[in-house]
Formats: sequence, structure tokens, C-alpha cells
Amino acid sequence: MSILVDKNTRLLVQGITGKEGLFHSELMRTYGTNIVAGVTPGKGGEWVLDEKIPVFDTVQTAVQTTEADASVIFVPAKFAFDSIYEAIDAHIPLIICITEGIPAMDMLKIKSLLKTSESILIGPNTPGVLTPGECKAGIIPGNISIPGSTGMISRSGTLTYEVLYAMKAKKLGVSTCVGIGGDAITGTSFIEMLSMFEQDPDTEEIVLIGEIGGNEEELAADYIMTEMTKPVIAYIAGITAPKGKRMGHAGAIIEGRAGSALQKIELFRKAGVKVAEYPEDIPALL
Amino acid sequence: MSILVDKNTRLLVQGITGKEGLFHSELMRTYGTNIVAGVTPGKGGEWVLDEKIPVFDTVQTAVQTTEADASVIFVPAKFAFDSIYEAIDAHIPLIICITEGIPAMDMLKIKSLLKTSESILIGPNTPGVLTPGECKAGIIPGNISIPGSTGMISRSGTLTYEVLYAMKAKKLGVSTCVGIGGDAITGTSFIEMLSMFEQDPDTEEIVLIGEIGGNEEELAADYIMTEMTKPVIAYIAGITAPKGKRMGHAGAIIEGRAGSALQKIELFRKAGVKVAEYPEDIPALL
Amino acid sequence: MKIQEYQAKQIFQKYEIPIPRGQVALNASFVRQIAEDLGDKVVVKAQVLVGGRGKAGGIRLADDPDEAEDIATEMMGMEINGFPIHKVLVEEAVDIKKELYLSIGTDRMNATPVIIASEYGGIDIEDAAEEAPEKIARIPIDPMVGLCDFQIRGLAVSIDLPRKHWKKFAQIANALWQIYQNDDASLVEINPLVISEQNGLMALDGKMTIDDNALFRHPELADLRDLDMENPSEVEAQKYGITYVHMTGNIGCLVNGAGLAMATMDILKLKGGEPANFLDIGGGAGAEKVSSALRILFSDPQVKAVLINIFGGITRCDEIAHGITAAIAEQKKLKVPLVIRLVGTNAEEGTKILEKQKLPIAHSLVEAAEKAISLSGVKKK
Amino acid sequence: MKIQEYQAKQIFQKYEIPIPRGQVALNASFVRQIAEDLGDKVVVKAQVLVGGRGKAGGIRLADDPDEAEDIATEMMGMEINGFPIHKVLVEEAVDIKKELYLSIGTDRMNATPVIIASEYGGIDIEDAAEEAPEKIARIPIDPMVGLCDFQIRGLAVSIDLPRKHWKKFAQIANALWQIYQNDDASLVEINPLVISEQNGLMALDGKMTIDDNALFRHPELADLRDLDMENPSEVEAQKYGITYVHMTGNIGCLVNGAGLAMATMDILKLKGGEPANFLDIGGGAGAEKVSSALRILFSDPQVKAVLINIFGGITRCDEIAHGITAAIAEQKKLKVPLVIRLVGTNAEEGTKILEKQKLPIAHSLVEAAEKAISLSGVKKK
Repeated sequence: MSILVDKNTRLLVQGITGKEGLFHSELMRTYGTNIVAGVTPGKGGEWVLDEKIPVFDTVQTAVQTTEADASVIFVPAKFAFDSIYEAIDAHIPLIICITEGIPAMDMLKIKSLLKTSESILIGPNTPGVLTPGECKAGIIPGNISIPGSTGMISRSGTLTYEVLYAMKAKKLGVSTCVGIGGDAITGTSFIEMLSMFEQDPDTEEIVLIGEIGGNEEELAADYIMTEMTKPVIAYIAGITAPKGKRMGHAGAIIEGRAGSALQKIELFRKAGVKVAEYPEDIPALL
Repeated sequence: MSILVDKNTRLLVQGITGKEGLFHSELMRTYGTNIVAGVTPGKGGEWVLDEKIPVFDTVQTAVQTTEADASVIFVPAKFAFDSIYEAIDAHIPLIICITEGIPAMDMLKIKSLLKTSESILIGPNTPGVLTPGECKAGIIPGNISIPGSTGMISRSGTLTYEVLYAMKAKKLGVSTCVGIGGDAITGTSFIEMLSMFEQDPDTEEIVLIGEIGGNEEELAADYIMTEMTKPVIAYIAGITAPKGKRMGHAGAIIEGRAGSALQKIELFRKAGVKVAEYPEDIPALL
Repeated sequence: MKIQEYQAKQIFQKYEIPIPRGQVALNASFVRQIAEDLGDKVVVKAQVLVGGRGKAGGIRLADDPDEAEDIATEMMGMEINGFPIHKVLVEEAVDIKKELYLSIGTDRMNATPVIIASEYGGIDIEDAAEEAPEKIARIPIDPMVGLCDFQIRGLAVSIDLPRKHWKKFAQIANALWQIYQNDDASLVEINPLVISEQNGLMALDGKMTIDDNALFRHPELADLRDLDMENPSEVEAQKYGITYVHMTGNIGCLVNGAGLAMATMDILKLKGGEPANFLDIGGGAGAEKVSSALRILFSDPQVKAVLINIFGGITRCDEIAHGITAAIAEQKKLKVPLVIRLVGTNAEEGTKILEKQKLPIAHSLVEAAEKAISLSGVKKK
Repeated sequence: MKIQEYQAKQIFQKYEIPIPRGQVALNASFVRQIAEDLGDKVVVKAQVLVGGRGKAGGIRLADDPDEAEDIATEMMGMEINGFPIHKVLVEEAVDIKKELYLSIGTDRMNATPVIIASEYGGIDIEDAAEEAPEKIARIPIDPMVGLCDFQIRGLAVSIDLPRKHWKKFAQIANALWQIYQNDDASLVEINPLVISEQNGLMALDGKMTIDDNALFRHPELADLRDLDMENPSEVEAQKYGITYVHMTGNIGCLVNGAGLAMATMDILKLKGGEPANFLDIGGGAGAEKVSSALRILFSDPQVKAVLINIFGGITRCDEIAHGITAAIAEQKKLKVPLVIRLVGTNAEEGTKILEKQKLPIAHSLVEAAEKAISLSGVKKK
């Protein structure tokens, strides 16, 4: 079992004919992901990936024709609002937006639209979701993780790969790995993912990889303390980050007094979470 | 019993120091309505109606101080969007907007805001709600109706008075009389009111007063046929109205082929509704 | 408020929607000049606010300036559905490859703006909606979000629009949304939107209705009202804040409230009479407004009797009575009989005032209608 | 992207928010001239993007043009928090009756814009938020609806603003919302917003942060970036699309991915070293980007060793290896030792390329960090 995606997921790729979209669609399909359709406005009627995957002009026609139930979005930042809204409007249950660099105002509007929708948005600025052995929906390298019983949630890309890789080296596998995205405004928070993993019978413990900025980790610590029965192991990046400087991720900036790595670590420890000192330390805590 | 308002209603009046607002607040209070507060921006701290009713600058402070649970709005059309949104934002359960002439675009936005709110909006362009003997929230003359077991719903003002008056002349009373408003876009439809009357143990039958334009009556006919157990008596104004001309009410225009009085009457008859030929004919059908 | 085609097209132009070159003219010699300036074949289009203009000969093609002038001379003397033609729009003739339909309007039932397109343009969209609804694509617009690119693409796909026109189509659809929103239009319609041989997409006709309730925030649009095109009594009534619609019967009606006014007309009809008009003096009307309303009814030669039906709420019946008295005093001799019914606020005071004038009072709406019909002297049996 | 006070005030002026009269100057003699033009007492304000300007002597009052010139001469030689002062804003001195606070920013937690006001302006709002949260009024704004009048009234009531200033306050709040929205600001702040003796409400200071992600739709705002104020290496890095933040340690870091870059710095610290910088080459970087990044690290005299940590996903390790090779080839002699760790996509190919160059390879992050610290020769025991 797993959360969000599995072998039955029928995946749509928005922006499938773009350079990134096509490259990663190849990788996803090679991994075994069931890609059922792509969308690129103006290219409806074409076929990609060995002429096996149909391309549509709109998400709605793609969904009507192929019954896609999840979408991965690879469009450039300036078109991302339109693409996410299009997926919401087509009632796609799971939307994963890989795109980075989306203006915060666009995301505020998307958050408002999500309130009256049944869709879940993962990201943006996420490496996506990986259920090892079943479905790779995004850009997480497929070969660095094996199936297992640890759920993983992260705000970061390569840092997550580092942890997956360190775990695999110790033969530790993952139920599902979810990147919630590195931006200040994301579709889904740690809490919602923690709750899904808590429900998932095949997840026995959860690794949470956080970083400076915002108060996602603070809220997660509180949630873990009050709601979670499964053990949680955390790692927080950014102890050495200076205040007020944006550290790559739009979300990774220490604003005022909230959001420092030390504060987050302290709250996690108070919530009974084992906190790793460095990424490669995590397998030892599992 | 009754729907929407009764003797326990704690009424707020938005625009209470304006000419219309003050005049009708006097009448409402004389009728026995429990007016607990008024709002007029810039006049917070004043007292009106024999210095008995406090005026606040904002709805929020008024609600916090007086626990008002219904609001009647008398502000000019250009401020109506702001006032209705203010009432929604303050979580007032029942909002009755008397104001006429509100731009349709403003109402489209209000309708969108109502979707994520618990508030009910009656109107705009309504004479309000009257529960005879208990609460008059709006401008329906208090002396033309007596308590009884007939629920009344209408899109019109004086036409409703005409029917109430004709009923009173025959000693027929009303549980609650609701004007849903004469505009093209209203907060609440006939259907929602029919459903409330259906639930109300003290309402035994319902009088519905419709007119040309829109398809509110068509939907109501359908609803009556499938959902209502209590008898409904209807009257529809506008048999003689020419096509395409606006007849006073912003909603009263026959657009295309829908909305004619004859079509509405026909559908009501099919739904088992007794349709009166003229307003004074209604008491005979009760 | 509906505006004329040429006015709608001026707004289109401001929003960069392609329209044919052309100009509006008030007389035939200027039509010739415009045709000369345009150079090639032209179309002469009557500017009237009623439908069926094409069938009535209000849109005609001219091969040269001479013919354009002749056509214009003819048209300027014509009436369409009773409305005289005072203005014509002269435009270059466009080679049409295909006619489409595109509009944004307000969907009352769902309380949202809606964008509508069809690959079968140039036809009556209501006919099409009844006969072949599958030919019409409708997409609701969230008024909080506005029209989005994916929705426009969805329409383009639905109407099988060739890809090379998508970009222009998106620009035109976005412009319509801007107009709908910025100008508080309740309808803005391009029918037909044509694919022309030379210039791609182009708005061949334009129709626009502006929300009367929103005119207060668009004084520049209120000025577009074409008073020529409206019944002079309706224009007069508007000045006083009275809603008046002229009709074909002979019993003038003066009522407070739109619903009651319609009900009053209906009962006249039911009892065998014919209402001469719809007239709503609104809520809380004073004596002066009543006098003005009565003056409008008295000036209508069709009117053989007047029925005044007032249910006082905000409106005070004594004010009404004073207004009636004043209007009658202006007339040397009362040319048409009156029937008056007053109920509600201050009805007693009002009745007393009228009794002094010896004016006939009715006590129910039915009684009032029957009296008015009998006094009009034209009751059908 | 933060912009300078004088730039924020230029935007304020465009939106009709009242500001003191004044002008920005690059030298002391122009400061004198501005002071002469303004006539009365003036305030000379250092234009730097760091906090604590007032306490550091960056805001001073001058009674006359002579004094203004003297102050400016002094300031232009100063540094605040390490940033030299190149520009000063000279403004008329304002008689202050009361200082308020007003801003619109983005509330990450609730994912909405939020308008914040306080009757205690001029102070650090974060201090105030911690010490006396009841003194601060916060109202979330629905991004779909925008700021509404009733919300502004709610704020005015909360901060006890005298009624005579409500209209101006509403105008200023609406202007802030327009700026926030039109310019994709993540913060636009007036602190203090003063009630002046002569002119009512006025923005005495202005602060504005623009969402970097939205700069693509505001080329005119991107031009406001004050390159003077930023670390030259950070500016250089930006050109290549590299995120670089200069720090005070001695081990240069070159990493792909922001989270991993922070983790790499953290592990250096944990093992007793000090990172010289944050550097993220982003995803899918080519050889050239890697060379440019290395060049930046090599040009930093603080750097005693460089740690390269790459986890290949989209990024290909062979590309990285080529970039490293090229950057090293440019150097006659490698001045600082390198430690390289490559994992993931094409790691084997990359490792082979580097082995040819005889560059030291680490196999885990811990090993890499420890090697780098030891090679930097300044390990604390």
C-alpha cells in the first residue's frame, strides 16, 4: 500500500511535449508509471512516447477520453496558474505541480480555488511523488529507493534523494515519498501528509525532512504530538543559514523570529520526534 | 412557529441613520421587532430610536457587542456590495437586503462569496420578511397581515401587500411572509423557501407569488412536484407584459423563450398547484 | 440599456477587437462620401435596436458609392418594427469564409457570467439553442477569477476552430471579458464573428446590453443611450424616475410597484380590457411624481380611461391624492375618466382628499378594473 | 527583492499616497542644493537595505543647508552593517503628531494577503507582535475579492484613528492593496504612517519587497534592483542563474538543490568547520554553470577549501565533472584544495573524468565534509 499514487494511478502529464515534460515522461514510463495522456495546447491529436500516448489540447478532453485520475504539471511558471486551475476545473483528484518559480499571488488564488474543490495539490516546486515499485509521478530518480514501510515527506528535492539513497544503502525502503514543495505557499502541508500516512496500513513510521522558513514544521510538531501514533523521524536543514536571506527555495527564508531551524528542531524534540543531525544519520534512527 | 425570523430574532440594521433606514427602523421597533443595534460607518457611538439603540461603525463590533443574529440592509446601491460582504464576513446567519438597483456584477460576486459561507441572503430588492405578531424585518406594512398558517413567498413588494391584505380581509393569516426580491440575481430562490416552509410545523400551505422573467418559477414547479407534501397556491404576474422590455423589476423581463407568465402558469398547473387568476382570488383558493 | 451596433463596435475597437473599416452616417450624401473613402464594395446597415433587421431590408450591399447613396436614401425613409431609421453604418464588405458566434452574458439561473460560442454564427442563437443545443458551447466563468486561457481553448476545441486562429480568438474572448466586466455589460455579443478571407477573425456585427443598475458607475456609457430610438413618453418618464412601457391598449395604468403594476394590467385583460401601458411610480413617490405620471397618461391619445391602483407601504396615499388633484387641476376639462383605488398607508386621508374632488373611488382591484373597462367604453363582450 | 526607501516612495507617489517633499542625492553638494530648495529643516536618510538604520546614525535632522551638507558628507563615508552608504534621501522635516503603522503582506500560514495596522508606529512591528499583540490589528484579505471598505473601517476602529482621517486612511490602504497586487509585492509597508500637524496622514518611511518569482511580469521593477547594495559575487552568481549567499566561513560549498546545499553547510558546521557560502546551482545545470560557480568560489579570498556535493537527478554528474575540469584548467595552479562527491545520474562517468584529473573523491557526505575541513587546515579541535 501507499498514499496518493500506486500502480492503478492513471497519470496525465500537462506540458508533455515540452523539453522537461517529455524527458521526465520517458523516465516515468520506463519506471512503470501508467501514463494515459498528455496535454499541450495546440498539439492535440499528436502522439508521443513511441506514439503510444495521446496528446490533447485541454485537460477536460484528456480526462473524458482517458479517465486520468492524477496529473503532473511541467509547464513554465507563467502558465502554471492556468494549468493548475484547468486541472482543478476538470476535477482531477490529485494534481502534482513540478514547476518552480510561480508568483506567490498566483498561488494565493489557487489556494482560494482549492477551498471549494475536491482536488489535492502537491507542490508547486516539488520533485513529485514516488511509490517505489509502483508509480513515479514527478522527477524523483527511480533507482535510489526501494519499496518499504517508511513514509517520507519533504520540502526539498536533492536533499530527499540523499536520504532515500542513504536508506537504500541500508536496505531500508519507502511506502511513498512525497515532496510538498519548497515554496512559501504550497498546495498541501506536512500535516495533511502525516494524516494520510497515519491512515496508511503499510506505513509504519514517517521521515519528515524540513528546512528553515515558514511554520509548517512547527504546526507538524504540534500535530505529531496530539494526533500521530506512528513514530516520526525528522531532519531540518538550515542551522547555518543567515537571517533574512532567501536560500534558494522561495520558502527558505527566516522571517522575523519564526522559522529558524533550531526552533523547529526543539519543537520536534518536544513532540517526541527523533531528529537526525545530518541526512545520512537518518537510517540509524529507523 | 415560523421561518427565518421570530420573536427571538436579534436584529441589526445596516444603514440605520439614513433616511429610509431610520424611518423603517422606527416602524419595525413599533411593531415589536427586537432591534439590538445599528451600523453606520463614521457614526459609531451615537444612539438612535429614543436613544435606545446603539450605532456602531462596523458590523463586527455590533455583532460582538449585541449578539445580533440577523441584519437588514438599507444602504444605497453603490455601497451594498460592501455591506452585504461585511455581514457575511461577520457570520450573520440571516441577511436581508432591502436595497434596490444593485449592479448584477456585484451580486454575482456576492453569490460566489455565499457559496463558502453559512449565511442566508434574502434579496436584494426585497420588502423583507414578516412573521406576523412576532418580527417585522424589512418594510412590509405590519398592519396588513395577521398570524396564521399560510407561508408566503414572493418576488414582488406591493403585489405581496395586496395578497396579504386580501387574505386578512377574509381572516386568513400568515406564518411568515418572505420577499425573495425582484432582481435577476437574488441570494435565495423560491426552492429554498419552499423547503423551509415544508419543514415548518406551523405552516400548512404556501402561497407563491411569481412574475415573468428568469426560471425561478419553473424550478419551483419542478421542486413542488417532486419534494413538497404541503399544498401550494400560486399567482404569476405579467401575462400582458411585452417581450424584451424591462418591467420595473430588474428580473422582470422575458428573455428569449423562457420566463413567460403563461409557461410558468402551465408548469405550476402540471405540478398540481392551484393558480389564481388575480391577486384577490387567492383567499378563495386557501 | 441596449446600445447601437456602431457604438458597440467603437467599444470593440478600443479593446482591439478587429472590425471592418467604416463610419456611421446621418444622411445619404455622407454615406456616398464614406463609400468613396472606403473604395470598394460597401455594406449599408440600419442602426436600430430591434431584431430582424436583415430580413426587413436593413442590411444591404452596395457595389459602388452611387448605389450606397441610393440605398441609404431609401433606408432613411424606412421603419423597422415601427422604429424609423435615422442612422446607418457604412462598412467595407468583407469576404466571409465562415461565420461563428461568440458572446459573454449573465446566466441568471446559475448566477455566473457565461461565455458562449458556436461554429454556426449569423443565426439566432436562441433558435440554435432550442433546435441544436449540441452546436453551442457554454462555459461558466467564475466572476472572482475571470476568464482563463484554458476555458478559451476549450471553446476553440468545441467549435472546431482551426489552430491558426486560436491566438486571435483568445485575444477577442479576453477583450469581451474585459468589456463585460469593465462596462458592467449584461450581454456583449459578436454575431457573426467571421473568418474573413483577408484578415482572419473579425467582428462583423456587435450587440451590447449594459446593466441599467450599474450605469451610475459609467456616466460615459449612460450618454450612449439613443433617445431617438425610444418612445418619447418612455424617455419623459425616465426623467422622473418612473418606469413606463408603452403598449397598444386603451386603459392607462398608474401603479406603485412593478409586480402590482403587472397584476393590474393582467386583471384588466382578464376582465376584457386592454392596458395602454405599464407604469410603476416606484416606492415612496411624492405628489409631483404622481402628477408627472398622470400627465404622461393624459398625453397618450390612445388612452380612454385611467386606472390608478396604489397600495401604500412606503408610499403615502395622501401624497398620491395631492398629486392626482394637481394633475387634474392643470387640465381644463378632464378628457378621460379616472378610477382610483387607494389602500394602505394614509388611505383614509387620501380618500377624503379625492372625495372632495368628486373622483370615483374603487374598493377592490377587481372593482377598479371593471369600472375602468366600463368607463373606457370599449369593453368587448 | 527589496527596494530602497526612495524607490518605494516613488511608487507611493504614483498611487497618490502622500509623502514628504524630497529628493535622492549621490553626493553632499547636491544634498545642500536639495535642502536649499526645500527651504526649511530637512531630514537626511541613508539609503541602505539593512535594518537598524536609525540607531546606526543613518537618519539625521539638519537645521539648514550647511548642516545638511555636513551630515551628508559624513554619511557618505559611513557603513551600516557592512554596507557603504552611496545614496541619501533628503526630505522636508515633518511635524509629527502621532506615528502609526500600516502594511500589506503575505501571510504564509493562512495563504492570504493580510493588512496590518497599529496605533504604535515607528517601532519594529515584529517586536510589537511579540510583546503586545493586542496593539496590532490584522485582517486577512481574500485575494479573489480584494481589500474592501469595511475591512479598512475595521482597521481604523481598531487603531482608534480619529474620524477626520478615515477617508485619507482608506485611500492609502486601497493604494497599498493596488501596489501589493499590481506589483506582486510580498510586503509593502509604511512605518511610520504619521499624522502630521499640517498635512494629515503621510508616509514617512516606505519599505517594499517584490516577489522574485513575479519579476518576469514586471521588467520595470526588476530594473530597481540596487546592485550597489549587494555583494558583488551574489550579483555575478545571479547572472548565471546561480543562488549564492556569501557567509563568513572558509569552506566554499557548491551543491545542487537548496535543501541539500543547506544540509551540506550544516554538516560542515556540525563537524567543526565553517561554510564560506550557500551556493545552489539548481537543477539540470550544465558544465558552464558549474565552471562559473567554481570561479566565484575561487575568487573569494576567505575560501581555504571547496566542497562539491552533487546528487544527480535531472543534473548529470558527467556534466558537473566537465565543468569542474574546465574551471580548474583556467587556474595555473589550484590555490585551494577540492573535495568532490558525486552520486546519482551518470555518477560513474563523472567519477572517471575526475579520476583522470586526480581530484579527490568522497563517497559519503560525512566523509566529504570531514575531508574538506581537514584540507582547509583550520579545523577547530
